[in-house]
Formats: sequence, structure tokens, C-alpha cells
Amino acid sequence: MIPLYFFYFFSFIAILSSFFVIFANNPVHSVLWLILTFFSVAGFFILVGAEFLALLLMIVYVGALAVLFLFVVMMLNISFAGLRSGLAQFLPFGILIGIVIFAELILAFVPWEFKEQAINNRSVAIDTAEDNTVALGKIVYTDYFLLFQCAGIILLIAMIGSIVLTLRSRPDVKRQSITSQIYRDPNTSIEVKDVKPGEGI
Amino acid sequence: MSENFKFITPELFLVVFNLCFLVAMLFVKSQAILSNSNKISAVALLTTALLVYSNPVDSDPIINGFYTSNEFTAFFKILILLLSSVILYLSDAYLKKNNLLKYEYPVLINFSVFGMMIVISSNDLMTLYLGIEIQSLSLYIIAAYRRDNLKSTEAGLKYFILGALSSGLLLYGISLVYGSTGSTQFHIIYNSIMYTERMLGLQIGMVFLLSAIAFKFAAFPFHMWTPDVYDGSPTPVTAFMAIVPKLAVGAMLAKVLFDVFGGISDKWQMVLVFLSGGSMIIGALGAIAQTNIKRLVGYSSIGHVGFALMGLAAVSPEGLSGFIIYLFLYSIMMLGIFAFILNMEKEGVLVADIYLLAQYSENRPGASFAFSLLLFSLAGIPPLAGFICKLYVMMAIINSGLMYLALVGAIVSVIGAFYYLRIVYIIYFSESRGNLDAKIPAGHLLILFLSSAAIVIGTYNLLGVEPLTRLAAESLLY
Amino acid sequence: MDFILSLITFLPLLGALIIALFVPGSDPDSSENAKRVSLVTSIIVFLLSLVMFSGFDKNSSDFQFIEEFLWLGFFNYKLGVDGISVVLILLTTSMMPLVFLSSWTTQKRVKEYLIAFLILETLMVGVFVSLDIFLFYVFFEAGLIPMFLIIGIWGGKERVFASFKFFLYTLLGSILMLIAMIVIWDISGTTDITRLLKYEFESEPFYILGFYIPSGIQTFLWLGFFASFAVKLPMFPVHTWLPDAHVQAPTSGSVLLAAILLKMGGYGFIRFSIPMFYEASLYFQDFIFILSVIAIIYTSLIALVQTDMKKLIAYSSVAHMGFVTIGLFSFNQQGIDGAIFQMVSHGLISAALFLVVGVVYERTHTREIQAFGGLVNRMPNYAMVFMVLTLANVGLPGTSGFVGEFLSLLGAFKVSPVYAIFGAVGVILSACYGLLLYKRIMLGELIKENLKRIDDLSLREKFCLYPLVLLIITFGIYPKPILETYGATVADYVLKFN
Amino acid sequence: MIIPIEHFLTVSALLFVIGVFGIFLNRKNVIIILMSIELILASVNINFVVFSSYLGDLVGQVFAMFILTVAAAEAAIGLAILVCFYRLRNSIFIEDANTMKG
Amino acid sequence: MIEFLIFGPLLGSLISGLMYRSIGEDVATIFTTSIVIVGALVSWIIFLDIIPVENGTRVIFDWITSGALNSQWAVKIDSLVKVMLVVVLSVSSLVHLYSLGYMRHDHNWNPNENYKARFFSYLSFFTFAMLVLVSADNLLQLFFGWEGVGVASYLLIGFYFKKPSANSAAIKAFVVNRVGDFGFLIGIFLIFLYSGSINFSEIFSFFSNENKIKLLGFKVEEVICFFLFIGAMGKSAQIFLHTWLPDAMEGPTPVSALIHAATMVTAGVFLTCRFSPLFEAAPQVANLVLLVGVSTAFFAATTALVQNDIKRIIAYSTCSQLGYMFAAVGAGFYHAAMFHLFTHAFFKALLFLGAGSVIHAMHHEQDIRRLGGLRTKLPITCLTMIIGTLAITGVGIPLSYYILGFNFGLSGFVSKDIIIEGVFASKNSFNYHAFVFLIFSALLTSFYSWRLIFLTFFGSFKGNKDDFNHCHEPERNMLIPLVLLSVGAVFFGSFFEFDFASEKYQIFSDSILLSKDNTILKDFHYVPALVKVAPFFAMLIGLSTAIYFYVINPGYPRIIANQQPILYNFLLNKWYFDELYDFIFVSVAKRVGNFFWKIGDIKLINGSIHGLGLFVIPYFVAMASRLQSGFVFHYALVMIIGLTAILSFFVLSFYSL
Repeated sequence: MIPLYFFYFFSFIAILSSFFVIFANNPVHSVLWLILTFFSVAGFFILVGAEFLALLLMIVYVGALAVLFLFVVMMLNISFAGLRSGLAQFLPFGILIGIVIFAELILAFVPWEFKEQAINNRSVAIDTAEDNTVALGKIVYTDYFLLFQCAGIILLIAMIGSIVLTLRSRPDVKRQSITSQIYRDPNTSIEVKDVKPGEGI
Repeated sequence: MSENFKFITPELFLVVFNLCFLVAMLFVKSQAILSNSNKISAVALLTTALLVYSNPVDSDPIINGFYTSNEFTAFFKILILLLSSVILYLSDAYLKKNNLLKYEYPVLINFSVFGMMIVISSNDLMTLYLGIEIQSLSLYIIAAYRRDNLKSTEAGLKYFILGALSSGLLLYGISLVYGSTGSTQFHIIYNSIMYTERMLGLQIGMVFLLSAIAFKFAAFPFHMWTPDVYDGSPTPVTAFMAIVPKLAVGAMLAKVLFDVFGGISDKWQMVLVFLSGGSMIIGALGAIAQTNIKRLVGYSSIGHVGFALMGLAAVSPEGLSGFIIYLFLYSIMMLGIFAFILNMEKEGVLVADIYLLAQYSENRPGASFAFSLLLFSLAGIPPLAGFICKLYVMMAIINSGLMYLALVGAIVSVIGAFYYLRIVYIIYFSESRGNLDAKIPAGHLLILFLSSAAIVIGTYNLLGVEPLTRLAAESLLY
Repeated sequence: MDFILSLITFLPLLGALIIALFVPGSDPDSSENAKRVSLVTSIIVFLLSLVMFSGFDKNSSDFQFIEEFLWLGFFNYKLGVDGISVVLILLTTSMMPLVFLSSWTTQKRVKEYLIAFLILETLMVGVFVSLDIFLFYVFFEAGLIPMFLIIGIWGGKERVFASFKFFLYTLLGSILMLIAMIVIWDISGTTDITRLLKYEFESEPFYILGFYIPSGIQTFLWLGFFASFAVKLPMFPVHTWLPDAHVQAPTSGSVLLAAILLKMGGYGFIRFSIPMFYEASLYFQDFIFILSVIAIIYTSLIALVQTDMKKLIAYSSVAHMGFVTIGLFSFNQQGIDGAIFQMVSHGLISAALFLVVGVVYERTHTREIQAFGGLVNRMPNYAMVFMVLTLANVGLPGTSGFVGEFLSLLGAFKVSPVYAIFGAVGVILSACYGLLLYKRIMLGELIKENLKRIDDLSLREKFCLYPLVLLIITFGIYPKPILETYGATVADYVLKFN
Repeated sequence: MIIPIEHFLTVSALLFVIGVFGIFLNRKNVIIILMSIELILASVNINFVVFSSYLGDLVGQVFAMFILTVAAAEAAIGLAILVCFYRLRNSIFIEDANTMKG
Repeated sequence: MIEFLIFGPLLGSLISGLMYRSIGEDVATIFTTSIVIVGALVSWIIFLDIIPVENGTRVIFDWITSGALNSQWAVKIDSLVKVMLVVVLSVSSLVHLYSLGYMRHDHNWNPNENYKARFFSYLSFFTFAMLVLVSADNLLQLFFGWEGVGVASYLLIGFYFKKPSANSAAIKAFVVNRVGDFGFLIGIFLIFLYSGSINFSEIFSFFSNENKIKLLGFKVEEVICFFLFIGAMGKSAQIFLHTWLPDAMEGPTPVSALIHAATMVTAGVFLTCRFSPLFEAAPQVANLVLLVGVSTAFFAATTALVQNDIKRIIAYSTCSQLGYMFAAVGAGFYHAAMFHLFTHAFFKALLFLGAGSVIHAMHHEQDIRRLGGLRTKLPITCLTMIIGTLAITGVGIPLSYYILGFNFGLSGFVSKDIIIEGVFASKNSFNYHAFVFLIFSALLTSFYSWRLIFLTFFGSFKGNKDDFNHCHEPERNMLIPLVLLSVGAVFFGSFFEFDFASEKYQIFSDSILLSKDNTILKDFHYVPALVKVAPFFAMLIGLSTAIYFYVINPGYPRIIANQQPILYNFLLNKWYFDELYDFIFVSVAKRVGNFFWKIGDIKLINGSIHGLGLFVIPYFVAMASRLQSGFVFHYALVMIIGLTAILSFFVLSFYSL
């Protein structure tokens, strides 16, 4: 029964915090609520035995993503005082839509039973004796090699994209150019002037 | 494993080239090479196309079932590669003029193309997802590529937000499909779908999945991003987005429908009817209000997507082949259209207002004629190829007994004819003068003429593409 | 002889190509050359069609000169003619030289103008020779483009509106036809007209959504075709594009519109609707009769009060096409004979009338009836031609107009006397508006200052008009050459109906 | 497995709906929208992992792992575009991104 | 030879009309005239059987053939045709001749304008069309001629095209005739529908067999004859369709003589006679014909009483005389109708040509109130016109039949009297009423005819004295026709009575087929003597009244007119027919046309289609535009709504299964 209590605990926190992610007035608060949500989701993962993913969620999401969000929020230097808040003019309609989707999903989920065929379709069965991380590692670098590379390319694209979109080379800003410092030579940097007496340069 | 790699040599070539190119360009200072980076990449794309052409095909899934390589994928890949290289070439002038000519642009385009190749060949929902993401992320970036321009960044932002939402939908759908069938591989899902057919979870998952693909395909009601993004993005990017991803996503859609959910076509047929009818209507209605040619093309592409979907909604080999032909001819026509739009300049600035085309036929009769021909073809006026592909899908849909959809298409194409004609009217009959003054580069002119010649010659034999599409359709269906 | 139909069809296209590629420049000299090229082309085409006609076996009701090539598989390139199409082809090819002759004075974008007309000729002939429904559709619909441009570029003040109206009206109609064609293909598995004419479409009545569908699937197919042909013909109440299009089109455009394009509707009825969906046609007979009668009376009355010459003639065209439909749907020899004859004769008469209007329009740049009066004093030849044409339009015996009207009304009378009687009222009304028009333009003292120096017909105009007048009278007195050309075909149809 | 799978799915559905709400119900700034997307992805991840675990199939977890990767990349690009937008518009309000419409 | 008779005038017409520029106007006119004169001589030769011509049909070439319908251009020869040939060609040739003088100088034209050749071309064309009409052997050809004469009449009425009134009159003539033609056309349709042919011989042989076909509750013959009679009414200007005839006097006077007196207007009578087999089988229509004939005779006579235009008086007189002919047809006495047609052609042409002389001499003064005393200036004209008047009023020796075995008198006397007798003797139900009206009309005829003579030639001249002094007899070739026609007017009645109307000798046995119980040819001889003398006395009363009114007491008419203003105006305005028609048809047609145009076409049809194009579709376009608000959350919402819609569809269909 303990896991069930944990489950209720995590789900309560997850839903509440995700709610506040959306409705917090201050983006910084939103980010923090988001982190809390991820924590609870990581809790879920541990509950179902996906420890590696739980860790990954912590590291990637909380460690990298949430920080990135915070960073941007800070960098953009938004005056939070002037933040306009307010909900869409068709709030009731929106909520209705949400409820409908939710209801329909629930109709599909409850009761959820796996068909015989689905169990048979497993391609990589989980060996409970094996450590989750090891099991993942075994297949990600072998069977899922292609996809793994693709994921790498996605990250590369994200990198290129961020640079293309945000990097600016400002000609008016002074910055250090090591190569030009190293290759500096007297011929180009020193100018000899013949100063006539009494005239100055 | 290793013998499997021969099937993905083109993809490998492309990505390796891209990486090398990227690294090389970091160090190259030569202005000559930099300014030709588009052309170099275009050549690489052509080489890739050649590789695809010479690459063997296999009817079974490869690389652990993640991938396929057959006539269908080869057809679309070659098409995509050729068109992308042409668009890269077309982009040059614009980028140069707007000081955007950086090597990242071809790199991103190439990555996007690579993503599309993955998408087309994928035989696993995971591969599909990653392919889509590679393609889309590159597109988000190049949509916002003109970062000093508000419209461009706004387009990127909108595209990104909605695209991310659609990725969410896609993943949610995939998760449900996975949960109900226990697999993400196409052939396994296909084979087991009859056992799980009665699961609502599977059906809902399919709806989510289709919605997400419909978003990428810009079909109603997931089309909302299209006009804004087409409008805001730099014009070469618009050209790219209007042509190439349509093919990739179309191929993917066909593949998902037939290879994954082929067993429950009675279920998704209604969805497609809805998407198709809605797209045709909204495309026509939306375009009428437009005076900005890029937005207009956006709406027009929505309408055409609707027509193309009609072929899929027919759920028949003829329909599938019609769908492919439609996409093929659509991309050919759009290429010509963009070759023209990219040269709508007034005093050195690219303009999009169609009223500035007034009396353009006086200045440039040849280009005007070719462009008008393309417009008539898009409107579906016989005997141009645009009519023949419409005829194809209509025949397929009527053959499947969905008469009302054909009727909707018919009426909509009359409304649609109006806005195409309006452009012709502005070019030929308008009283005032728009004074567009650009000199169209010979290459662009050539592409425009080739495209319009293609739709005329296409009436004779559809450029010989019909047997190919049949082959492709068959390799998808059986 | 084997490819003569293709030759006739595509020779004008060749002419257009020659003009486009080998007649460079836009100076008066080169446009003069272009005019010569197009005139010569059209004359050659006409001669070729005469050759074809001379080889045509009038006693056979089969399609002749059949050519067939595999095209796209699901529809093929198949040409052939029977008596009905031969007549209309001859009408088309004979009209084209006159059109080029009449537009000799065009100044604006001459080459494009001629190319448009040459392309139009190909498409018009194509409509009449194609023996495949989709091929027919291609020709039928493609004709919209050149006509749209002709009205839009070379038309009058409100040409834009008119061209759009023309285009969209016809497009809407014909796209419904396209759907019907696809359904035909779907049902019968063929697009070959010769086979379709033998195919029996289901006509069992059934209910759909609580509506009684009297002649089954035929009903829908018939309606699909009707939508297209009714607009093209045009029938009441979808005729309103015609006055606008006619008024705005340049003279030669109006000529072709009236002479040939409208005939495509009638041709469609006799080629598709009636033989293929006979039961449905029978069911809709009264409906057609009512529409035709309304068209005849209604548009005649409207013609009575027009102030624009072209508009008046356009409305009178609608009325005259009413006789075509009323004749076609009588399903007997006289009616159909008369309807086809009426198509030919109306082709000649209305074309000539538009040319006649063009003559004064060229001189005065107005078409307002008010602006004229007393022209007979300066233009005796013109007056004579106009008189003959007016009388032909009125349907005077001895002109071709009478033969068509008489036969179609007679045919209709055999089936449904009441409608025929109402239709015959048109005979009275046409006299009213025709003669009033003549009076207001030609008769009286010549008092308007700007008309005092107006010239009579030039030699070129005589070349345009006299042959038409001669033909109108010849066919009025000796209609046999036309009647017997398609007599066997029609007799075959009629035999099938009974 | 003491926790019924429906429980997880319900929570995931709820997170999904809240994420969707975050996109179309709030009219605040773009960052919140980006975070809503992360919420949706989180719900998807729950689905995958739970399905994987209950099916006894590792594929779902691999998929979740890729999703995490892609989500990070996506967020990076999203924020980059946002920064660009902010530089030009000096605002990150979602209502300010409406120069194109109609 | 017969073919030449018919096509000769066409040749003349074409040569004169198309080639006068090269051959000169004089040559053209003389050429046409001579052709017609030759034709006239030939026609007399045929008529008098000097060179026998066999009855029958000569086919020239095919005309319209379509299925069962088969018509040829053909010349039919029988007695009816022969009579008509004589009438048409004689009058036509004389009118041609007369016109040579009459049209030589016409103040309506400038000196440099050519009009004479055109006029002769029209005249000859008319002659041709009329000949085609009478010699037709099928209905279609007859209809061709029927319309052809209509066109010729239109052209000739509108000959002075600079006069707006002439143009209007021409159109009126054509259109009113078209109304009649409309009826005729339907008659043709009906005949073809039932008999399956339009050739006379086949039609008659079909209807000669008893048939029991009913149409609208009537015998089919009744219906057919009714429609044919409508056609005849139009052409022959019977009441209700008569309004064009007085207006037709806008044409040159020779035209009135030829077309609107002698030939074309009698085509209706000819038609009914031609279709005597059918009319015989349609007693109810015969009643109608009688009724219409009598009404027309009476109506036109009353109207003629007060008209002041010299030509209009004669026109109404024509109208009235046509009424007599139809009365005869209605009585089943086709022979009398033909006879009166024959005689009337001569004396009425005479009267018109005489009037033409007067008008010519008086420089186109036509109002008899401004004429008078012209007998001194125009003695021959006066004399011939008096002869004409004597003929029309029916001067002869009453009861001479009993004495001489034939009626002795001027032509009108003979032909009109046998009509009146025939009507009296007919088995028609209201023959007595008809008789009374006809007698009264004869009285009126006498009065107005003499009024014309008295006011024109007697008394004192009331117009411009200069005109009076300068006026003189016309040239010789205008007088010759007058003289020749006078001869006809005097003698033809007595001379040809046997040929036309005797039971034994009449020539029409091959063309006019009476039913067995129609014994009118016998009966009309056996009417009471009082009936026979009644017309004569009516004539005398009319004459004496006219003498009293216009010779003895010239102020008296004015007094009566002032005493009876309503009646006077009613008659002067021709029973207000024109106003009535204007009100009922012309203005209504224009209003309806405008209504259809402005409301029907522009508002309703265009309105609805433009409404669709300019309002409905744009409404949706605007909606689509509004949807595209530019806000990304709206876009997301739309997406999610779409998703929800599809989802709901699936969920619902899942649970409904």
C-alpha cells in the first residue's frame, strides 16, 4: 500500500504544481512550480521502476532545462510588475473543451487492459533482474543506434539554431582577438613619424 | 547490421557531408566559397538524389525494423532532394540581397531534408518522431532566420509554439498506440491491429497521431499556422516550406495510414473526409481575402492539401496513386510560382502585394504568361496538369462512393478559381500599373518556364510519373 | 484522311505557335503579318473541314473518321464525327476566317489577341470532335481561358466584372458536369462516348433521404450535365452572364461567343443528356419546356426595353436558344432537326448581328441605341445587310432563322402543344424588338452631328458580312444540305427513343 | 504492481489537459506556453514509462529518453526564437505577436 | 411559263434592288415594270383559257424535309390560283405603271437620293411573294408567301423612312400581322399533328374522311380553322387585328392600292377559300367568321363616316369590304367571297390610284376638308373615281337577274349583292341579323364614298389657292391604269358572275369543295325579291343623305357632329382601338419588360447570384479571416477544438456500436 500512498502524494503535487505553472503570475514562480512537477513525475518513474529515466528527468529537466528557462526569464529583464494577466475571453468554452478531452481520455483509459497480442509484441522484454540503466544502455547503443544518432543530430540542430538566432557579432564592441594579438608585428603596428621640431604631431 | 547500412548510404552521405560542410565553413574565409555555399549544398543534395536512385530497395523493414527502403520512399526522397536543391538555388538571390547568405542556411535546409528522408523511410513511430523533429526544428529555425525582422521571428515563434503542441499531440498519440499494441514498429502494429481494433485507446491514439500529422500537412483545422508562417518567413523559406515538407509529410501520412492503420481504414476514412473537406473550404475562403501573395499561397496550399487528401480518403490504390500524383504536380507548380514570387520586386525590395502586379504583362509578357498558366493550372482548369491531378483524386473519391466530398471539391474549386483569376486579372487587365521592376535572373526564369512547360506537357503523360506512382503505391500497399 | 480530324483540330494551334515564335516584334508590320498568318490558317482549316465534309457519309449515323490513341489510360484520345458534329465543326471553321477578318483593325496586343482566338478555335473544334467524355470536358472547359482573356483584355469598360462572371458561372456549371462524368465512368467503366451511347444507365426510381428520385441515378447524372449545358446555352435563369459577357467582349469575341460557344450547350444536350439519360430527359421534359418558354418570353420582353444594341442581341440570343432546348427535348425528328438547325442558323445570324454592331461601334465607339438614328441615309449597304439580318433574327420564312424555329416548335407541338404555343409567342415578340431596334438605329432622319460623316461598309466588312447574309438566305431557301447531313443521325436517335 | 495503471493514465491525462490549457487559456507570456509544452511532454513521458513498465517492454522507456532529449532541444530553440522576438518587439507577451493575421 | 410568272417579279426585284447603281434607276424601274406587265398579260391568257394550262403541281426543289415533314417549293395550278394570278398581276402591273409616274418626283427625298429602284424592287418583291402565296401547294410555302408579303408591306409602308410615323406604322403592320401569323402557325402545327402532312392534297384527303378526333371538346377541324382564321384576320385586317391597315396608309399611295386594297389584304380570304374543305367541316368557326366579317364590315363603315384623310377613308372602306368577303365565307359562299375579292381588287385599286392622283396633284395634301372642286382641274381622275364609287356602292339594275338571267350592274353591285343574298340564304343561325347589318353597312358605304367624292371634287376648294391653280392632271402612264381599272370596275361584275358564282358553270369545282348539305350556290338565287333590292335602296339612301349633307346643306355635318360629340369622337377615334391596344399591350409589354429586366434579371437573378458572390461567400471569407486572428492561443484553440470534434466522433461512434 505504501507505493499507492506515494502515488497519491506525487500525483497531488504534480497536478497542483502543474496548475500553478500555468496560473502563477510571475514566470520565475512558474519555473519553480515546473521543477516541482518534474520532481513528482520523477517520483512516478521510480514507482514503476524506471530509475534511469527518473534520474535523467532530474538532470536534464531540472538541471538543464529549468535553469535555461530561469536564465532566459532573468536575461530578458521583464518587469514583472507590468505583467498583464488575464484569461481568454472564452474561458468557459475552453474549460469545457478541456473537460471533454479529459473525459474522453478517461473513457479510453478506464478500464485499461492489455490485449494478449500487445504482450506478445514486446520487442525488448524487461528483465527485472537486470538494472534498468544497464538494460537501457545495452539497447540504446546497439539496436537503437540509428535513432540515437538522430537524437544527436537534433541536439546539433538546436545548437546551430540557437547560435544562428541569437549570436551577434557587433563590430562596435571591443573584444579580444588572440590570433591578431599573436600575429601582431612591428611593420603593421608601429608607425614611424618624422617629427619636425617645434611642430608637434 | 552492417549490410543494412547500404540502404541508408544516401542519408549517411547527406549527414556526413553536412557535418563536414559545417566544420569546413567555420574555417573558410573565402567570400567566394561562402557566397556559393547554397550551390555547394545543392550539388550535395543532387548527389544524394543520385545515391538514392542507385540505392537498392527492399520490401522488408531494415535496421532492426526501424527503417524501410522501397520504391515509395525512393520516389519521394528523390523528389524532395531535387526540389530542395532547386529551392536552394532559388534562395541565393534573396539571401544575398537581405544579407542572410550564411552557411548555416544550407546546413539547416540539409538537415531538414535529412529529417524528411528519415520520416519517409521510417518504419517505427520512434524513427518517425525523431525524423519529424529533425525536420521541424530546422524549419522553426529557418522560419525565424531573418532575425532582424519582426515578421520573421513572429512566424518562427508561432510555428514553434504550435509545432511543439502538435509534437505533444503526436507523442500522446504514439504513447496510446504503443500502450494498446505493445509496439512502435509499423509492421507489428499493422499485423496486430485487428486484435486491438476494438480498443478506444488505440483509436484515440490514432486520432492524436493523425491530428499531429495533419498539422504538419497544414490541413484544416490544424492549418492555422500556415498563412502567418508563410507570410512571415523569408520568401525562400516559404518556398521551401510550401513545397518540400508537404511531400515528406504526405508520404508519411500515406505510410501511417496504410502501413500502420491499414486495417482500420473505415475508421480513419471519416477523419480524412473531414480534414479534406474542411481544408478545401477554408483554403478557398481564406485565400479570397488575401492581397498578400505569400498568405494567398498559404491558403491555396491548404486548399490543395484538401484536394490531395481526397485521394487518401478514397482508400484505394487509385486514390493513393492520385494522392501521390497530386502532391507531385502540386510541388512542380509551386516551384514555378515561387520562382516568380521570388522576383516580385519593386525598387530592390521584395514585395508581396498582388496589386503591385498590375499590368505586369506589359513589362514581362513571357514570365506573366508562364505564371498565369501556372495559376490556371492551380485553379484546375483543363487541360493543364492541375486539372488532371484533380480529376484523378475526384475519380478515386467517387469510385469509393464519397460523392459529397467530390461535390464539395467541385464547388470549392469554383470559389478557388476566383482568386487565381484575380491575379491573372491584375496581371493582364488591370488599369493601373504596379511597376514591378526586377530583372528576373535567367535561372529563375528557366525554372518558371520549365515548371509551366511541365504542366502543359504533363497533360500528355503526367511527365511519366504515373507508373512510378503506381509502383510506389503498390509498394506501400502490399 | 486518317488524321484529318486531328489536323483540323490542332492546325490552329500550330498557327498560334507560328505567330508566337516566328512573328517577332510588336510593330504594325509584324502584327499585320500575324493577322495574315491567322487568316490563312483559319482558311486552311476551313478548307480542310470542307474536305472532311466531302468525305462524310451522310447516310450513316455512325461516327466517322475515328481516331483513337491511348492517352492516360483511364481516358483516351478519341476523335470522330457524326452528322451533328460535322455541321457544328463546319460552322466553327467557317466562322473563324470571318472573325479574323473582322478583327483586322485591332490595335491592342495584336499577337496575343490572334493567338487567343486560334487557341479558342482548336478548343471549339475539339469539343465537337471528341469522343471521350473527359476529352470533351477538357476542350469544353479549356475554352474558358482564352475567352476569359479575350473579354478581360480586349473588352469594354466593365470587362473585368463580365469576364469573371462568365468564367465563374460556366466553371460552376461544368464542374458539376465533371462530377457527373466521373460517376458515369465509375458506373460504366468507360469514357468512350460511342460505347456510352449504347450503355443503359440504371433508371429505376428510388428514395433517398425521403426524396423520391424518379429516374434513379440517371436523374443525378442528367442534372449534373444540365447544370453545365444550361449555363452554357444559356437557359433561364442562369442566362444573366451572357448579356454582360456579350456587351463587354470585343466584337469578334461576341461573334464567337454567340456563334459557337453557346452551341456547345445544345451540342452537349444532344450528345450526352438526351441519348444517354433518356428516361431522365423524359422526366425533365416539362421542366425544360417551362424553362425554355420562360426564356423565350421573358428574355424577349427584356430585349424590348434594352438600350444597348449588344445587350439586346444578347437577350435575343437567349430567347433563340430557348427554341433549341424546346426542340431538342421534344425527342422527335422535327424537334431535334429544328433545334440543330436553329443552332447553326443562330450561329450565323447572331454572329452577323454582332459583326453589324461592331461595324458601327468601330465608327462611333458607342453601342447605345440612343446614339444612332437614320444611318440608312449614309449607309445603304449596311442598311440592307442589317435589314436581312433583322428579318432573319425575327424568323422570317426564307431565312435560315425560320427553318429552325419552325421545326423546333413543330416538334415541341407534337409533344406538348401548350408549351409550343407559348413558345410561338416569341415569334411575335422577336418581331417587336427586332424591328424596333432597326428602326431606332437605321431609320428616320440623320440628325446626329457625329453620324453625318459615317461611312458605309468597307470592302473588308463586306467580305465579312456578305457571305453570312448569303448563307442565311441560302439555308433559308434550301436547308437540305444541312438537314440531310445530320438527318440520319437524328433519325437513329429518334428510333432509339421509341 | 499495486497501483492500477488507470491511475497513472488519469494523472497523465490531467497533466496533458492542464498543459493544453496552458497554451490556449492563458494570455500571459510566451515562456509559460513553453512550459506548458513541457508539461504535455511530461504527461507523455508518464504514459510511455508506465506502459513500458506494465507491458514489461523496455521500448517505451527508450522512447521516453529520446523525448527528453528532443524536449531539451526544443526548449532551447524555442527560447532562442523567443529571445529574437523579444529583441525586436521588446515584449514576450503572447498578444503582441500578432502583426500577421487575416 | 407559270414559273416565269412567279419568278419573273423576283428577278425584277433583285435586279432593280441590287444592280440599279450599275444599270441606272430608269432602266431598273422600266425593266421591273415590263416584267410584271408581261406577267399580267400571261395571267389573263391563262385565266381566260386561251392557252389551256393543266391543273396540277410543279415541284421546283425541296425545301424543308425532316422526317414526315416534307415540303417543296412548288407551283400549284388550279382555278383559285388562276383567279389570284390575274388579280395580283393585273393590279400589280398597273400599279407599277402608275408608279413610274407617281414616284418620279417625290418631295420626301432629296434630289440626289435614289429611291425609285428601291421602290420598284419592293413592289416586285411583293408581287413575287404574293404569287408564291397563292400558288403554294403546301402550308409552309403559303406561309412563306404570307410572311413575304408581310415583309414587303412592312418595307413599303416604311418606304418614307425619314418619317417617324411611317416607320411606326410599318412596325405596327408587321407586328399585328405577326399576331395573326402566330395563329396561322399554330394552325399549321395542328394540321401537321393530325394529318401528318402539310401538303394540301394530303391534308384534304385526310380530312375528307370522317374523323372523330376531338380537341378541347371541339372537333379538330373547328380548332384548326379557328387558328387559321386568326391568321386570316391578321392579314385581312378584320376587327381586332385591323388597326394596322389605316396606319399603313403612311406608305406611298400606289402601295396602298396594290397591297392594302387589292391583293395582300385579301390573302386571308384566299386562305379561307383554299381551306374550304376544312371550314365546311367547322360550322361553329363558320359562324365566327360570319360574325367577325359582319362586325368588321359594320365597324369599318361607321369609322369611315367621319374620317378626313382621303386615304384612310378608302382604307376603312377596304376593311369593310373585306368584312363582306368574310361574311360570305362564313355563310359558306366561298365563290362569292372570291368574286368580291376579284371585283373589289379592281375598283378599290382604282379608288386608291385616283386618290393618289389627287394627292400627287395637290402636293401630298390628303385632308379632304382642305380639298374640293377639283373636278375641273382633274376631270379624268374625277370621272374614274366616280366610276369606282359607283362600283363600290353597288350601282346596278336590281332584279335584272330575273330579266336578263344575270345581274346587270357595276362590278361591286353584282358581287356585293350576291354576298348579301348568300348570307341571307345561308343556313346560319343568325343570318338575318347579319343581313341587316350588311345592308346597313352598304348604306354607310354609299354615304362615306360619296362624301369623299363630294368633298374632293365638288363644292369649292378650301385649301391653298396656289396649290389649286397649279394642280393638273397627272401624266399619261398614271392615267392609263385609272382608265383600265375603270373598265374592270364597270364590267367585270356582270361579265364574270357565271364563272364565279353560278352553280353550273363556276370554275372552282376543282378547288373549293363544299360539303353535301351546303347548297348555297343554289339557294342564294331564291331569296325574296325584297332582299335582292334592299342593298340597292340602301345605296340610294346613302347617296341621297350624302348629297343632302355635302352638296345641298354643307354645314349640316358639323351641326350633327356637335350634337353628338360622344358618338362623333368615338367614330373619329376609330372606336378607340389604338388607345386600347396601346394601353393593354404596348405599354404593358414595355413595363413588363422593364420589370423583368430590372427586377427579374438584375435584382432577383443577378441579385441572388451576386448576393451569393458578394455577400454570402464574403461573409464566410470574413469569418475565415476573423478566425485567423493572429493570436497563437486562438490557433491552438482551433486545433484543440478540431481534435476534440474528431475525438468525440470516435468516442460516440465507439459507444453507439
